[in-house]
Amino acid sequence: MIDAIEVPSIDWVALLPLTSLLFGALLLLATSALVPGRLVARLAAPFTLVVCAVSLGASVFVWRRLGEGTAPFADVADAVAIDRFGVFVAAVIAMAIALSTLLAQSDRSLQRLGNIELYALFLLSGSGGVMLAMANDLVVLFLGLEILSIALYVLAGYDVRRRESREAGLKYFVLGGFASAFLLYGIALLYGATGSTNLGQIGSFLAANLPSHQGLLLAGLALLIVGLAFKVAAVPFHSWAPDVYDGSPTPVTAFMASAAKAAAFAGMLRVLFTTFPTLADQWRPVIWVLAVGSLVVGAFLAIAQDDVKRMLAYSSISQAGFILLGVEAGSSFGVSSALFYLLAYTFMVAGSFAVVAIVAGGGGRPRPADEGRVPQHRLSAFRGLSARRPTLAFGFTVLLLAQAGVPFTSGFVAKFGVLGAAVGADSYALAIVAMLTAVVSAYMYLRIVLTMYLVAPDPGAPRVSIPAMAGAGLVVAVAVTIVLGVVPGPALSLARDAVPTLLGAG
Amino acid sequence: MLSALVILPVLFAVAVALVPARHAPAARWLGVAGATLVGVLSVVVLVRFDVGDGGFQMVVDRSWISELGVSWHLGIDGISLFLVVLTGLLFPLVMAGVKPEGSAGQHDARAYTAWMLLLEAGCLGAFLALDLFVFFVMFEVVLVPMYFLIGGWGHGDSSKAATKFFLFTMTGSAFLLVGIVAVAFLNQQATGTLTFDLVTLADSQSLATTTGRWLFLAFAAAFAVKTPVFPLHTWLPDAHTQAPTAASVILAGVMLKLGTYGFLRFGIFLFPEAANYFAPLLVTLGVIGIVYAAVVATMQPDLKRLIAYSSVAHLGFIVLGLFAFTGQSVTGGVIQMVNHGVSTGVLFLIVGMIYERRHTREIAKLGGLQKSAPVMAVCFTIAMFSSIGLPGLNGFVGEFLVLIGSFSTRRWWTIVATTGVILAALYLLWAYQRVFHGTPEGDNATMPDVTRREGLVLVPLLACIVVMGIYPRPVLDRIEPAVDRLVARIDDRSPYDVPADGGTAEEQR
Amino acid sequence: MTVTDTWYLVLAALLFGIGGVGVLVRRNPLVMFMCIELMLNAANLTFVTFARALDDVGGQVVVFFVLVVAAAEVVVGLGIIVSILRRRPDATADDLNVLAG
Amino acid sequence: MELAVFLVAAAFVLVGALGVVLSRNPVHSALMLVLTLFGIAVLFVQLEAGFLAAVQVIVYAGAIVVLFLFVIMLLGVDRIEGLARDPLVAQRPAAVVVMGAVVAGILVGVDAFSSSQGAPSMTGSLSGAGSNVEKLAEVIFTRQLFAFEATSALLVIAVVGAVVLSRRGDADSVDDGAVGDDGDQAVPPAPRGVR
Amino acid sequence: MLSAVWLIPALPLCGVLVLALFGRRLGEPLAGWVATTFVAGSFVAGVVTWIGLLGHDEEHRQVVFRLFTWISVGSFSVDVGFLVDPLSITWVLFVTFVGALIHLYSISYMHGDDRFGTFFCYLNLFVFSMLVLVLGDNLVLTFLGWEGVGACSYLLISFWFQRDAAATAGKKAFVTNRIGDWGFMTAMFLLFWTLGTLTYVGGSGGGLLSASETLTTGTATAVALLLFVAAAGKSAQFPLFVWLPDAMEGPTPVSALIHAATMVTAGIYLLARLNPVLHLAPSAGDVIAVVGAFTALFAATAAVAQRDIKKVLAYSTVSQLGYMFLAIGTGAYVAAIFHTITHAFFKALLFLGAGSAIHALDGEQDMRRMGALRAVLPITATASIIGWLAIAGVPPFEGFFSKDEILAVVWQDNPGLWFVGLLTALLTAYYMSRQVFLVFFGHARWDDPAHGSRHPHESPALMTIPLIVLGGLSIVGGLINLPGVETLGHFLEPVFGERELHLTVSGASQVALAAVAVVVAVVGILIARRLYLRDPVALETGEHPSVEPELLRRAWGVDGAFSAFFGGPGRRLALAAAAFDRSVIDGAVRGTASVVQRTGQRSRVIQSGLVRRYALGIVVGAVVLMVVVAVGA
Repeated sequence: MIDAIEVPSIDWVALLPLTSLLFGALLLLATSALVPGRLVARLAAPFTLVVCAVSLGASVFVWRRLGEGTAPFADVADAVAIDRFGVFVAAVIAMAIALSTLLAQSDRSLQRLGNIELYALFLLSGSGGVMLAMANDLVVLFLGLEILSIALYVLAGYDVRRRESREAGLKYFVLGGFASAFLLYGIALLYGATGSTNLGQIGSFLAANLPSHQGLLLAGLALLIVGLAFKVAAVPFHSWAPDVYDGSPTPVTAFMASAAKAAAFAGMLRVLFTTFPTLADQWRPVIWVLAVGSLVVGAFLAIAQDDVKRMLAYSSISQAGFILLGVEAGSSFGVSSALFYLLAYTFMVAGSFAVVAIVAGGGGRPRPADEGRVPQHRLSAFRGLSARRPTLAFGFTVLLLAQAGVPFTSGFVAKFGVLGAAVGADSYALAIVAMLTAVVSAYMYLRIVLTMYLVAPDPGAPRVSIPAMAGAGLVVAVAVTIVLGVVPGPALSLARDAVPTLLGAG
Repeated sequence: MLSALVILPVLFAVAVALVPARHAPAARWLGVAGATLVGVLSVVVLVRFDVGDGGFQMVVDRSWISELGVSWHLGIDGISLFLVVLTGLLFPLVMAGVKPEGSAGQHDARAYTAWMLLLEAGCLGAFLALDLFVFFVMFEVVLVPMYFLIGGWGHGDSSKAATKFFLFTMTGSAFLLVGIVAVAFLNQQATGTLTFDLVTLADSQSLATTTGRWLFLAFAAAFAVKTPVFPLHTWLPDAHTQAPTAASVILAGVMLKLGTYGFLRFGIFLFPEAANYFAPLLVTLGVIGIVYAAVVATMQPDLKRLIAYSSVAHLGFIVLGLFAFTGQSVTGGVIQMVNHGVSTGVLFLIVGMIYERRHTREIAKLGGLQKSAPVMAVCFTIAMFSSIGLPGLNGFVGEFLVLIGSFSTRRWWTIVATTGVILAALYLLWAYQRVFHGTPEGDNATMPDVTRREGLVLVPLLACIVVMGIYPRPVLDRIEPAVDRLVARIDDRSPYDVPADGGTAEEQR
Repeated sequence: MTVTDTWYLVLAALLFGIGGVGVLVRRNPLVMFMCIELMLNAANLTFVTFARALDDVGGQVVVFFVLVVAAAEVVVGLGIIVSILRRRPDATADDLNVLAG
Repeated sequence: MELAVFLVAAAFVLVGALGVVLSRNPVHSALMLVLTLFGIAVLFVQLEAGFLAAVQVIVYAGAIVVLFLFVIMLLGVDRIEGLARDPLVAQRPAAVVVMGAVVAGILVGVDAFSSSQGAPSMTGSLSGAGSNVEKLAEVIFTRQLFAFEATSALLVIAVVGAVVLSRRGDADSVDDGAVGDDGDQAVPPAPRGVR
Repeated sequence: MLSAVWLIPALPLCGVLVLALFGRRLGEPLAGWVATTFVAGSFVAGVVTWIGLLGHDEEHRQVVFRLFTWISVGSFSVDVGFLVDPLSITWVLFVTFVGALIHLYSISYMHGDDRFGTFFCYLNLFVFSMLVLVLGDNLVLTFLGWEGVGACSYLLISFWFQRDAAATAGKKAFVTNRIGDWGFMTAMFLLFWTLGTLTYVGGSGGGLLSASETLTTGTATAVALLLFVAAAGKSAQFPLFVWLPDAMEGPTPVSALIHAATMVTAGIYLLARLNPVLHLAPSAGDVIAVVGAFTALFAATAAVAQRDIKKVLAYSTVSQLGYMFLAIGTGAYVAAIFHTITHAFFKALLFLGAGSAIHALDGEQDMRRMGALRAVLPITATASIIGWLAIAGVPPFEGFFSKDEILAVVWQDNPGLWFVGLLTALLTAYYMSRQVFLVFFGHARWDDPAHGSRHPHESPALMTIPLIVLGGLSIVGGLINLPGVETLGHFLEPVFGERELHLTVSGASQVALAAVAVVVAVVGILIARRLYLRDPVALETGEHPSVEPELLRRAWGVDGAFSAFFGGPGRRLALAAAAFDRSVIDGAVRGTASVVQRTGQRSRVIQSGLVRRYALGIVVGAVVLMVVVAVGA
C-alpha cells in the first residue's frame, strides 16, 4: 500500500564542506565518550583544525568543480544550493572556526571547563552556519539558523561559573528565541503567500505572478528580515550583541562575530538577492534603515565605552552596517562586496578578539583572585602595551586600523567595495553617512591605539604572555588583513564569482 | 623608476623595523641611508625629466586590482616634479639632521625611522599617483605614520592633537572617497568600463554639470581640510604645536601640499567646469585665510603656533593662485608649494632647535637670542624674509606670480591679498624682535648656537631659498608646460576671456 | 457561519501577540520562555492553516521540524535557566544586568 | 459543528495563553500552557493535521511542559511573581501597543490573503489519497530529507548543551561559592544605565 | 666702456659675499677697508660707465644690459638686466660716492663694535640693493632693490638689537615700508595687466615707458597714486613718515647713508623713472605736490622742537623730501633730482657732523647737553656750519640753488604751494640754526656733573676726511645745475623730454624769488639767534620751552596716534580674531567632537542591560520594518 519512498539523489561530495564539520563534531564526541583519559582532550584542538582544513579543502574542491563545467545546482530535492556562494561562505566559516579554536585552545579557563564539547559545539554551530548559507529552502534556513543559534546559546553560557557568561547565555537565548519566533512566523506568512518554502519555487512564483495584494508577502518578508537582522546584530535588533559579546568567553565572542555574522549575512543575501529581487523596491528601504541605524548606533555607542571587548562589540555592529551597504545596493557588485567584507572582517575581528583574550590573561598564569571575575578587558589593561609587547600592540594596531578602514588593509578594500556598491546604486546619502560614522568609529579605534602606544603602562600591570596557539591565530589574522589590503585582487575575484543565482526553480 | 620611489622607502621601513632592538641606533642610519637613496632617485628623476613636455612622463601603468579597475598608474609632470624632489630631499635632511624628541627611555629609533619612511612613501605615492584609487590610498595612509609621529614623539598634549589631526583629515577624506567612487561608477554607467584612471576619467567627461559640481565639492572638502583652507584650519596649529620638529617640517613642507596638489591635479583637472563655478568661493576663502590667519598669527604666544598660522596664510596664497586660473597664478601656486615647504621648513627647524635648547617655545620666555646664537638668527632671518616674500628669495617668486596672475581675473581679491604682504612682515618681524632682539637673560644668554649637524641641514635649504629666488628659471620652465595644459582645459569653460598665453587687457579691447 | 481560514489565522496572530506581550511583561525567565513557546505555536497554527488552504503537505512538515527545534531549544534553554536559578533562585530577567551600557 | 469546535478550541487557546501571561505562579503558567497546546491540537485536527495533533499533545504537552514543571519544582522557584506593577517604566503599555501593532500588521496581511494566495500543492496535495502520516512521511523523506537529517545536529547540540550546562562548573576548585560565584546572592543591583 | 655697468652692483655684492664668509676673520679694521674698497670700486665703475654714456649722442643714451631671464611664465617675463640712462647713472654716481665716503667714515665710527664685519656686510648689501634699484631694467628688479634696501634698513636700524628701541624702530621701518610696497605691487599688477610688460625699455610693446603713453587717464592716475603710496613709504611722506625719526636708533653712518642721502630718495627715483605715467595723470601730480608740500611744512614744524640732534635731522630729511615730492608733483623732475643730489651731500654732511659730535661726547645725542663744541671740534664744526648754510638756502651754498629752483617752478605752477614752500624754508633756516647754535655755539653744557666730566676731542682723520670732502661739495654742488647753464637738466633731458616742466618765468622774477628766499632764510637764522644765542636762559639750559611745544616735539601726535591705534583697537582686533579662532572656529570643531561624544555617552542608556527592554526594542524594530516595507510598497 505504501509506495516505496524514492529517496532523492544526493551529491555527497558537494555536501562535503558541510558534512565534514558535522561528522567531525560527532566523531569528536563519540571518541571522547569511548576513549578514556586526557588523550582526546589533548588532541581535540588539532583534530578540530584538521576538520576545518578538510572542510576548507572540500570547499576548494567543490569550488573548482563548479567552475569546470558543473553549473550550480540544487541538491537533495532542491533543499540545498550547491553554488559558489555557499562554498565561499562555508570556507569563511571554516576559517572562522579554526581561528576561534586556536584562540580557545589558549584560554586556560575554558580548557579547564573541558574543551571537547567546546570544539564540538564550534563545529556543530559552524555546520548550522554553512547550512544557513547553502539553504535553498526556508525550512533549511530556519533549521540552519537554529543549529547555529542553539549551539551559540550554549557557548555563550559556556563558562557557567562566571556570572557574565551565564547572563550572556540567558540574554542571548531569550532574545534569540524571541527573534526566531518572528522569523518563523515570517516564514509561515511567506508560505501562505507563495505556497512554498523552497526558495526556487518562491522565486519563480514571484517572478511569474506578483500578487496585487502583497500584504501577506510583505509582512512575511519584514518578519523574515527581523529574524536575520537579529542574527547579524543590525540596529534595532542589535541590543543583545554588546552584552552577549561582552559576557561570553572571548573565543566564543570571536566565533559569534565572525562565523555567525557571516552565516546570517549569507542567508540574508541569498534570500533577498535571489528570491526576492522583484521586491527590491520594498526591501531596499528596509535594509537602508537597518544600515543607517547600525552605522550610527555602532559608532556613537562605541566611543562611549571603556571596555575594549565592548568597544569591539559595538564596532561589529557598525561593521554590520557597512556590510548592509552592500546588501542595500541589491546588485551583484553589492553582494560580492559584502562577501569580501565578510571574509576580511572574519580575520580582523577574530584577530582583535585574540588580542583581547591574550591581554586579558587568557594565556597568562591564572591569578586566583581574578578567576571568575570581570576579566581584564578594560581599556586600562592595554596601557603601554607597545612597551610591554610591541609585536602584539603592532598586530592589534593593524587590525584596528583595518576596522577603521585605513588603506593597505583589507578593511579599506572592503569598505571601498561596499561604498562602491552603494554609490553604484545611487545611495549617496547612505554612503556619506557610512563614511562619516567611520570617522566617529575611528576615534574609538584610535583611542585604543593611543592607550597602547602613548600611555605609560601601569606599574603593576601583569606580564602579558602570548600563548603559541592564539599567537599563531593572531599572526594569520594580521597577515591576511595586510595581504588582502595590498593584493585584494584574487579574493575580490573569488567574491565576484560567488554571486548567487536562483536555483531549483520550477 | 617611479615605482621605486614609492616602494624603496617601504622596503627600508620594513628593514628598519626588523633591526634587533640592541642595534636600534643603527636603524636610524639605515633609515637615513634609505631616505638618501630615495632623494638621489628623485634627483635622477629631475635630471631625466623632459623640460618641454607638459604631459606625464616616466609613466608606470600596471594592473593592480583589476577586479575594481584599479591600476598602479604613476607618472610625473611639471606640477608634481618639484614636490617629489622636495619630498625626496627634505626627508633625508630632517631624518639625519633632527634628533628625534622624546625621552630616551620612550624613544625607539626603529619605530620613529620606520614611520618616517612610510610617511615618505605615502607622500611620494600621492604625488605620483595618476589613479584616483592609488591617490586616495596614499592620501589616506599618510595619516597613520603622521599620527604616530605626532602622538609618539610630540610635546604636550600630543595625543589629542594627533587624534584631532587624524579625525579632521579623515572627515574630509570621507567625502573624497565617496566622490572618487562616484566618479568611477558614474563613468562606468556611461561608458561601461570601471576605471579609476585619472586621464581616462578626465577625458571622458561623462558627468552632468550638477553632478560634476557636487563631486567637485566632495573632492574639495578633503583638499580644503588638508590644505587647510579657512575655516577648516584649526587642526593645523594644534598639530604643529605638539608635533616633533621633523614631523612639523614634513607636515608643513610636504603634507599640506597634498591638499593644494589634490585641488590642482584632481579637483580642477577632473571638474574644470565645477572648479570654475566654485572658484569665487575658494578664492574668497583663500584670501580670507591670508588676512585672517595673519591677524590671528600676530597674537599667538607660541612661536610654533605663529608659524603654523603663517602656513595657513601662505596656503591661502596658493589657493588664490590655483583658482585664479591663469598661467602665471597657477605656476606661481605650484612653485609656492615648493617654496613654502623650504622656507617654513627652515623656520620649524629653528623653532625645534630653540625648543631643544630652551624647552619652551613661548615667545614671552625667549629674547635676545641673536646675541647668544647669531648664526641661528641669520638663518631665521633669511627664512623669515623668504616667508615675507622679499624679492631675491624664493618666496617672492611664487607670491608675485600668484598675485600678478590673479590680478587679471580676480582683481579686488588680489588687492586684498596683497595686504597679506604687510601683515606677514608685521607678525614675523614682531616675533623675531621678541625672540631674537633685546638683551638675553638667564638661559637665553647661554643658549648654544647652531651645531655643525644642524648647520648641515639648514645650509642646503637656505641655499635653496636663495638660488630659487635668484634663478627660478629651471623650475619654472619645467612647471609651466604642465600648467599651460591644465589652464587650457579650464579656459575652455572659463567665463573670463583670458587668453591661455596671457595677452593683455589692452589687446583685448 | 463557516469557519474560514481567516479565523484560524486571526487566532494565530492573537496568540502570537499574547505570547509576545508575555515575553515583554513577565520577569520570570521560565514564563518568558513559555511565552516564546506560545509564539512558536502561533506560527505552527499558521502553517497548518495555510497547508490546508493551499492543499499542501509542506506546511505540516514544517510544523514537524518546528517541534524538533522547540524541543532542542527547551533543553538548552532550560539548561541555561537552571544554571542561573540554581545559584540564585529568585533571579528575574530584570536582575540580569551586569552587562549593560 | 466546526464552528463550535473552533470556538471552544479557540477559547482554550486564548484563555490558556492569557493564563500563561497573567498567572502569578509559574506552575499555573505551565498548566495554562498545556491548555493552549491542547486547544491547538484540537485545531490541528480540525485542519486535517491529525498526526501533528498527536505529536503536539505527546511532545509538547507531554514532554516539554513536563520539563518546565520539572525545572520549576527542581529549583523551587514556584514563587509568586508580583505582577501589580512593572518596575520598568512604561514597559507594559509599550508592550501592548507595539505587539498590537505587529499583530495589526499581520492581520492586514491576513486580510489581503483572502484575495490572493500562493500556488497550491507545491509540495504535495494534502487532500489526495493516503493517510496524513503517509503524506508527511513521504515529504519528510524526499523533499525535506535534508532538513530531517539536519535535525540530528540539533538534537546532538541539545544533548551536548545539556551536558555542558548542567556542570556545576566545578571542574576546577577555584570556583563558585567563594569568589567565582560573584555575589549573585547579594542584593540585586539597581538597573544601571551607565556603567 | 658701458659694459662695465655690471661691475657697479657686482662689486658691492662681492663685498657682501666676502664679508659674510670671512667678515669675522678679516676683523677690524680690515673688513671696513674691504667694504669701502668695493664701494669705491663701484663708484669708479660708475664713473667709467658715465663717461661711456656721455660718448653716446643724446638720443641713444639709453642702454640695456640683460644678464639673464629671471622670472618668466607665459607672457610675463622679467630679466635681470640693467638700464643705463642719465637718470640711473645720476643716482649711481651719488649713491656710490656718498656711500664710499660713509663707509670710510664708519671704519672709525664703528671702532670697537663686536659686529664690525657684519655692519659692513650690511652696508655693502645696502649699496648693492640700492644700485639694483636704480639700475634695474624693469619694475620687478627695481622692486627687488626696493625691498633689499628696506631689508638692509631694517637690519641696520636694529643693528644694536639689544636695545629695545632699536629693535622696535627697525621693525617699524620695515612694516611701514611694506605698506608702501603694497602700493608698489598693486601698481605693478595694474601695469602688467594693462600693458603686458614691466620692462622699462625694449621687449614686447617697446617697453613699459613707451607703452605707458597708451594708458587711459584713469589707469594712469591709479598707477601714479599707487606708486606714490610706495614712494611715500620709502621716502617718508605723510602719513608714512613715522618710521624715519625712529630710524635714528641706528648707528649714525646708517642714518646718513640710508635715511638721508640715498634710500629715502628711492621714491623720487621711482616717480622720476615712471614719469610718463605721471605725465598722464595730472590730478595724481597735484596730490603728490600737495602731500609733498604738506609734509615739508609739517616735518619742519616738528623739527623745531626736537631735542635729539639726530631727530632734528630726521625731520629735516622728511621735510626736504617733501620739497622733492612737491617738485615731482609739479612736474619739475630735474629740480627734484637736483635737490636730491644736493640734499644727499649736505644732509650726509650734517649727519656725519652730528655723528662726529655724538662720538666726541661718548654717545650724547641731547642737544641740551652740548654747546660750544666749535672750539674743541673745529673741523666738525666747520663742516656742519657749511651744511647748515647749505640747507638753510644761503647762497652760494648748493642748497640755495636747488631749493630756489624748486620754489621758482612751484611759484609758476601754484603760488599757494610756493608759499608753503617758503614758510618751510623759513622754518628750515630757523631749526637748523637752532641746532647749530645749540651744538657748536653758546655755552658748553656737556660738562654736567651728573654725567661726569667729559673731554671731547676732534674725531680721527677717517671721520674728518669725509666731512671735508662733503663740506667742499656742499659749497660747490650747486654748480651742477646753475640757473641758465643747467648742466644736469641737459643731461637728464632724454629721460624727461617735454614732460619736464621748464621755468618760464622771467629772469627778473627769478631773481626776485631768489631774493625772497634768501631773505626768508636770513630771517630764520636771525630768529634762531635771537632765541638761542641771545637768551641767557636758553644759553644755560639749551632749550627755549616756549617755542618748543610738546605737541611739535611729538610731531603733532601723528606717531602717537598710530601707536595708539595699533596698540589699542588694532591690538584688540587681533586679539579678538585670535579669540574668535580659538573659541568660535575651533570651538565649532571641538563642539562637534564633544557633542558626538556626549551623544554616545547619553545613548548608553538605551543599552540598559534589561532583557525585556531589548525585547521591546526588537518588537519596535519589527514594527518599523513593517511600516517601511508597507511604505516602500
